[in-house]
Amino acid sequence: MEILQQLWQIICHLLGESGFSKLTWENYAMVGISFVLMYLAIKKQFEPLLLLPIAFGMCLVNLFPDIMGLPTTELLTKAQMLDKNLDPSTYPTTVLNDGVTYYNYTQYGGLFYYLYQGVKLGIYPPLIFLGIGCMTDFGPLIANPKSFILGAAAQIGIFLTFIIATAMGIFKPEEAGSIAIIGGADGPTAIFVTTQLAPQLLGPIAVAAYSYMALVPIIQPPIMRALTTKKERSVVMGQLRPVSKLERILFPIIVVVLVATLLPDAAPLVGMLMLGNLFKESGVVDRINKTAQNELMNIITIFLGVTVGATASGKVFLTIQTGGIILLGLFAFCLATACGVLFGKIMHKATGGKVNPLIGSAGVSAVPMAARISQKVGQEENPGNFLLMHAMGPNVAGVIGSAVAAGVLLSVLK
Amino acid sequence: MEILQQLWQIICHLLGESGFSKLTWENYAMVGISFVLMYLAIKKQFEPLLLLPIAFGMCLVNLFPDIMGLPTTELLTKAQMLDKNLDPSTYPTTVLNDGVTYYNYTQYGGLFYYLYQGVKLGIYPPLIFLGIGCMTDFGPLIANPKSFILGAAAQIGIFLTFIIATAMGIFKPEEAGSIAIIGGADGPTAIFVTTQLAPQLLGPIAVAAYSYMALVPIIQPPIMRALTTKKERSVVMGQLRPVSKLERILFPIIVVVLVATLLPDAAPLVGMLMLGNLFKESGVVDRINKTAQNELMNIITIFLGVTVGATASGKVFLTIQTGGIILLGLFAFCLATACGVLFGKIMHKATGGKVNPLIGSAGVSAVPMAARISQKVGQEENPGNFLLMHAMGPNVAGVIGSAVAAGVLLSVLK
Amino acid sequence: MEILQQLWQIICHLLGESGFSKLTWENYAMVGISFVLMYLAIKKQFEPLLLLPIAFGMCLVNLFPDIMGLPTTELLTKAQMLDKNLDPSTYPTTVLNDGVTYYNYTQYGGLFYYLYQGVKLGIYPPLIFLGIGCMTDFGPLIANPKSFILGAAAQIGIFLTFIIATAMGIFKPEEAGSIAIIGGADGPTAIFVTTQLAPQLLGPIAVAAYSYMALVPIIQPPIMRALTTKKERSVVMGQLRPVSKLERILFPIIVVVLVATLLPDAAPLVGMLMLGNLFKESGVVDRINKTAQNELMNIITIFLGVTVGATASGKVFLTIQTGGIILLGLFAFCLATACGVLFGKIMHKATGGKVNPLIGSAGVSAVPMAARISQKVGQEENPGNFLLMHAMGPNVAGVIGSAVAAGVLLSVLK
Amino acid sequence: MNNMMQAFILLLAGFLVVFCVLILLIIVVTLYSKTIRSVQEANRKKKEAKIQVKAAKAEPKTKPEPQVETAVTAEDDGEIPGEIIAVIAAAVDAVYGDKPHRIKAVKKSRSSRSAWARAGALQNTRPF
Amino acid sequence: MNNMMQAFILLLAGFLVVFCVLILLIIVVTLYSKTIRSVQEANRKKKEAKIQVKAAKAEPKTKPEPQVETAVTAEDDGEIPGEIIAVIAAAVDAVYGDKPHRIKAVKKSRSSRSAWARAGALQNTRPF
Amino acid sequence: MNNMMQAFILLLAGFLVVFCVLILLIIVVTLYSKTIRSVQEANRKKKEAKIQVKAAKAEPKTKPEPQVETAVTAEDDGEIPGEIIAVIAAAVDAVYGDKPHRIKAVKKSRSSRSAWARAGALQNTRPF
Ligand code: NA
Ligand code: NA
Ligand code: NA
Repeated sequence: MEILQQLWQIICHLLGESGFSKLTWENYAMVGISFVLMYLAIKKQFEPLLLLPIAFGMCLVNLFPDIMGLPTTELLTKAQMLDKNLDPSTYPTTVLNDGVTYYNYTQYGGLFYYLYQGVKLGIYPPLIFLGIGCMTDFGPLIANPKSFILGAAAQIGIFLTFIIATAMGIFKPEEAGSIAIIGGADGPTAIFVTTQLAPQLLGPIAVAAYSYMALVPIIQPPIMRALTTKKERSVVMGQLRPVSKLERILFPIIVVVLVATLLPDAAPLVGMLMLGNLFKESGVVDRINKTAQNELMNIITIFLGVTVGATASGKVFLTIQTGGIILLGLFAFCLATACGVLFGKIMHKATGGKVNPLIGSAGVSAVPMAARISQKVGQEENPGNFLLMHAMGPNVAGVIGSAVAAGVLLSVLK
Repeated sequence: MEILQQLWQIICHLLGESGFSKLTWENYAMVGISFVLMYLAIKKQFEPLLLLPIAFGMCLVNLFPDIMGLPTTELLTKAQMLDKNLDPSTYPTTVLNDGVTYYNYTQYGGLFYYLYQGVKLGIYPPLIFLGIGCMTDFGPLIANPKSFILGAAAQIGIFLTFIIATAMGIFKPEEAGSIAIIGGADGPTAIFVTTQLAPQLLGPIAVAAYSYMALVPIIQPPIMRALTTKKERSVVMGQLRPVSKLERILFPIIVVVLVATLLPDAAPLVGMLMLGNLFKESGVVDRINKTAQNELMNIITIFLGVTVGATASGKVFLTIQTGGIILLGLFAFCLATACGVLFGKIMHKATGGKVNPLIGSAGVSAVPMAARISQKVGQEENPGNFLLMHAMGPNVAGVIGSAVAAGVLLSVLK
Repeated sequence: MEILQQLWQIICHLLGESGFSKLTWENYAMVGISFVLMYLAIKKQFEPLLLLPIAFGMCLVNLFPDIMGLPTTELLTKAQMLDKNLDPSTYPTTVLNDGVTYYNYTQYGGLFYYLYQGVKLGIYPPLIFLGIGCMTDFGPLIANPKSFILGAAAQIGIFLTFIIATAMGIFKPEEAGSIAIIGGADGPTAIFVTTQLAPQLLGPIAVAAYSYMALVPIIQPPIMRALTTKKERSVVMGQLRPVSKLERILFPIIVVVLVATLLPDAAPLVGMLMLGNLFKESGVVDRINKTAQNELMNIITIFLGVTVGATASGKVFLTIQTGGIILLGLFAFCLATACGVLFGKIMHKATGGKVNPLIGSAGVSAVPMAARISQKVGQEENPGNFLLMHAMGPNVAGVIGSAVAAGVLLSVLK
Repeated sequence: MNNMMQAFILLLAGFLVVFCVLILLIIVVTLYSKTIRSVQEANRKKKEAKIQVKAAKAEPKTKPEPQVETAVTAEDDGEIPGEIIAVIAAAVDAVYGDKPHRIKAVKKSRSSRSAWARAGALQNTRPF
Repeated sequence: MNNMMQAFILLLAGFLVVFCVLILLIIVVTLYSKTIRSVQEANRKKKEAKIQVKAAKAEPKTKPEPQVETAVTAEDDGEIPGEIIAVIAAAVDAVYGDKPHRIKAVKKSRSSRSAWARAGALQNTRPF
Repeated sequence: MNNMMQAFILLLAGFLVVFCVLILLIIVVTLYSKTIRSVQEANRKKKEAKIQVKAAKAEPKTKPEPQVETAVTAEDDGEIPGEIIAVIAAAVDAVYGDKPHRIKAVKKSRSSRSAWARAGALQNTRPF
């Protein structure tokens, strides 16, 4: 009989430890949200490389919150140690002012706690930028440096959103800055800024950033059509000049010198982006160029994705703030697109009609999707119009622009 | 003359620092054992991917124990510092109650100490499970979910071994649990459990686990033949139904939700296994799927192998306990095989002879070797009998089963 | 008006934070030096795999020194917290003897600070040796073990340089040892020794080591020609015997046992080198062999390169010491070549003219460039003379020899 | 003795829990698997019915032309991109020179390997 | 209100700084790009001039033989190593058997992919 | 001066130790290398002797049939799996169409590269 009683106790202990007795409704709701994100990632192929790990991390942390658990050291008395079936003689001790000897009972952190350190300490985003740099062709930007203007214009969305987020009154300035950066349409930049300004909002901001980046083909075209005339959209742009190897090699070096000097806070991001690009353009370090853009980037992507997702535990995510972030993020994104197109119109005027304003929307980053949208909308008017290469200029300029804007926000708000 | 004297002193210092003056007979014996393991790994190809790094780690740590050395901070007096030829002004100081100023002389840990943190903190085994998940096909299990029973049956060996290890009186409950998990025939699970319950036994347990996994083709067939009749072994099983992509995608999600909720302690292992499988089955994240199962897994395998081997220093390994572990591990393994086959017989009866009991032995895990053994023993009776796919069901169920059993042991014993 | 004033303040703040107000002339000079190194790496292809990351790290750290910034914890009073716009309630507190409550304001370190830990703790160099071991063919050395003598001879340069560096009076013994190891012509060994003996000199020593390794084709031939007669250079050496697989497998095991026992301080380097070689020669662990010599090594190379470069900040690099290091490094390198050739001449005499003394210069390491130089200089005299395989023996022996010499220096000086 | 008792209880508990969890998994997997299959079956039937209806409607109006064997056609509902087919065609062209030839079909090799091949692959990749 | 004011100022400052930095980049990129191109152009002209001078000098002395079409020639100033050409030749030989044939030229496929191909590659590799 | 003295002693000690260790390695490598070779040589001889004895015994009994040239044969004691050969055969078949042909042998290319090739590979991969 006693056996059955003890058996029952163990079963009860297991049930007591199980999720059913610990999880709250928020956790279950978040698991549901993670399912929606998984559906979008797998079925709709919305940026699956990041949204799938993020969704899985979100799911796992809400089923088993301890996977993000911090390492802890409890001070236990001898009685408490024996209660826990632990041998006190094998533990270090601390004597406090009360004269009692306490045993230091250390427990390691959860798996994701350790993997998350790379996010928290700002290591992963620059390393992803390293890989992106290895894959980015700045040729169209070098051939037409005026594209930088469009890459800058799209960042106005960031600062306008910052004002509006502040005006809402529910966000501190640091939080408003982190939300505004969603308008940069650049995942690693958003994560890099948020971990430094408002780490508590990392989950919703990352989810919003990657979701809107995936939604570029739906969000951008209506805005682009609304702000341009048929004639403007039909402008055919001449072919870009070829760019010599020397120009390509000097570009990353010059950009890093200027940006890192002017805006030190943008240096880790821009520095790694340009290091990767130098690997690519120099042509002499093929081995590390390949690894940086493939295996290293993939490993970091897995770790970044699951642990960023794991910051979205129920209590944090399901607040009114998250709703605000989702809305403001969309707003920032639309505004960035609009500013890009409007500046495209200005350039259209200034150049006497040589520039098609549609390439302005590519300034939001979201490489290369935004550039393809410029191409697509342009081709709707004139099937023989190829804007893609012209849009790649503002597109990669947008990456640099977002990093510069991030540098400004970090410098002022941190 | 003085020169020769000082030269002699330096040579003596070097000899005094050398292994010859520091190593004990246990160290030399362990180096010998590591040679045997290297022979088995290279010549006999016993799980060489892990046994070769383990053996090398074992060899190196016994020749140069400091390679696992902890980082240390000594408090030295000024006199002691000068004795060591150190410049006191460049070191931080601590003033103790005795009023004396001590210099903090910090020395870094050994190479393997740092690499070992991934084992100690429970990071490597889940990451290896991530890679395994990317390579595992749960199709046969989805097509025939009853295989789960056989995957569960093989875990009885774990719990029976736990009783017997406790009865021997030389093991504490935590240690008995770590030893019992060898019966799970799953290396990362054994390491994950042991680092949490009885880290001091990690060396012998890991060696035993991987050795017995390599010995599956020798250990299992006699047990399988002894427990089944010729007629049972001849049963031909019908072809498995095809499994749709949607079923495959939902499987990892459902398993992770159920297991992580019911047994949180199994969540890191099962979660990563299922994340890997979701990478594979979703088909939308090919990049990270490939890296997770290749480069990431290989890097972790090297670090895990050499550092687990390096926990087997002579003093720890050459005890009576290790003998017990080796024996109990074998016992657990045989028992798991037997339980699998016996439940196979029960299913044979219950289904009116449709199930071949030989597929039960595959429930021990040891993917895919155990399933091939089922195939091989079956074919001995009936050359036209193809049990492989049917045995893959219990085989992958055994991986989940071991992780669940590990969750139970961790929850009760930790 | 007030707005403009505040706007002006923010701009001033940004300019005050920018590099223009913080960087010194040394920083700009270092950026210039980094450009020279980039030019050499890209245009002249001087060891670009390491020199390009080193140069970029050097450039970045001098534009943005905080990228190597240590993590800090400041103790701030409440007033100071509010000044910085921080919410005191979210920070841990410390009460000092003065009875005041201080808030612990923690700031994370720079990106390179974290990546640099792998250099500082001695993790990266052995891992690079692991990859080198996977790529090294010790066959020529096994076929002709006498090559070890030449590998040893080239290390005399290390010890002679040590004397001269000490005699100069501006270097402490630890620093002299680190400089001398440049003569080993082995990058990871030089970095491994320097981080333990004189971490403050890591930048110049690493740059010097890799530069001279790249300059092997320019530095060695004149020395080789000056020290040998036409007749000696014309000696044709017989073909090497084939080496069986068993001999190849036993070689790394035997070397690690002997070296790790005799010189424990060389164990991490030699151990990992031989583990890699065992991976290669065993032929049973192809998966991890490939990853160790490709992706793992490439990742480590990137991290090692940029962070070693980042130790060369202006203040540290632009001292008279650096000039001494550059000169002494060149001296060590020439001396090592000369000693190798001279011992080659001795072997030439001792074997009655069978050995071509030109293979002695390959003993400096710098695999495989130094061996190719022996081949090239030999062919100048006799176009039908193929010394390459004979020079590979001393060449790989030089790697082991440098590690042994490093063990001696570490054991005596640390 | 107390230890043994506890161990025995743990045996029972572990046994129970492992079986309960895995039986729960059997139930859940069986259920969702059945649901999916019946839904997919229903969808398939609905589609077929629609196609038949359409076909019935279409028949009197248009008479489908006999499909001419095109130079390069992709089976597998277009999953092989045209670019690749072009490359293959070019390669074949290079080989056959100007002899008359025609690519009849480009088939994807079946990605689902046989059981043995799969086990063989696992054997090389999964001894962890 | 104070917050809003600060935010507005930040808006202006951010706007200003981002534009200033990127306009600075425009200027610098345009400048260095022009410099490089004019230098390269000058170099090219100098070279051409030299060649012409040389050619003028050489003409009367040697009469270049008509270049015979060799069995295997590499265009692209020898960037395809002979080894590779040999392999290709062997492959062609294996295919055409003993029929008379000749490899007229082995051209490198242009490494710079078309805009769409490049965007397609990015699409698969860069959604970060 | 004291420093110099110490440095000089270190020079001697380092010199001595490096040479001793490497000479020890020479001795050990020479010894184990000789042992292995003599053992392997002995084994080889023993085997040959056995084979000769067997051959002598077998000769009068069986006359080996002349080996017919099979359509697809693998040299190298079967190290090339049949699957691969089938693929190659299919490829050749695709090329030669229905002309009579026969794959006489599929040889593995020698994996041990020449010294120069190996050095070339190292050159590209080992400048660390
Ligand atoms: Na952007
Ligand atoms: Na198992
Ligand atoms: Na050397």
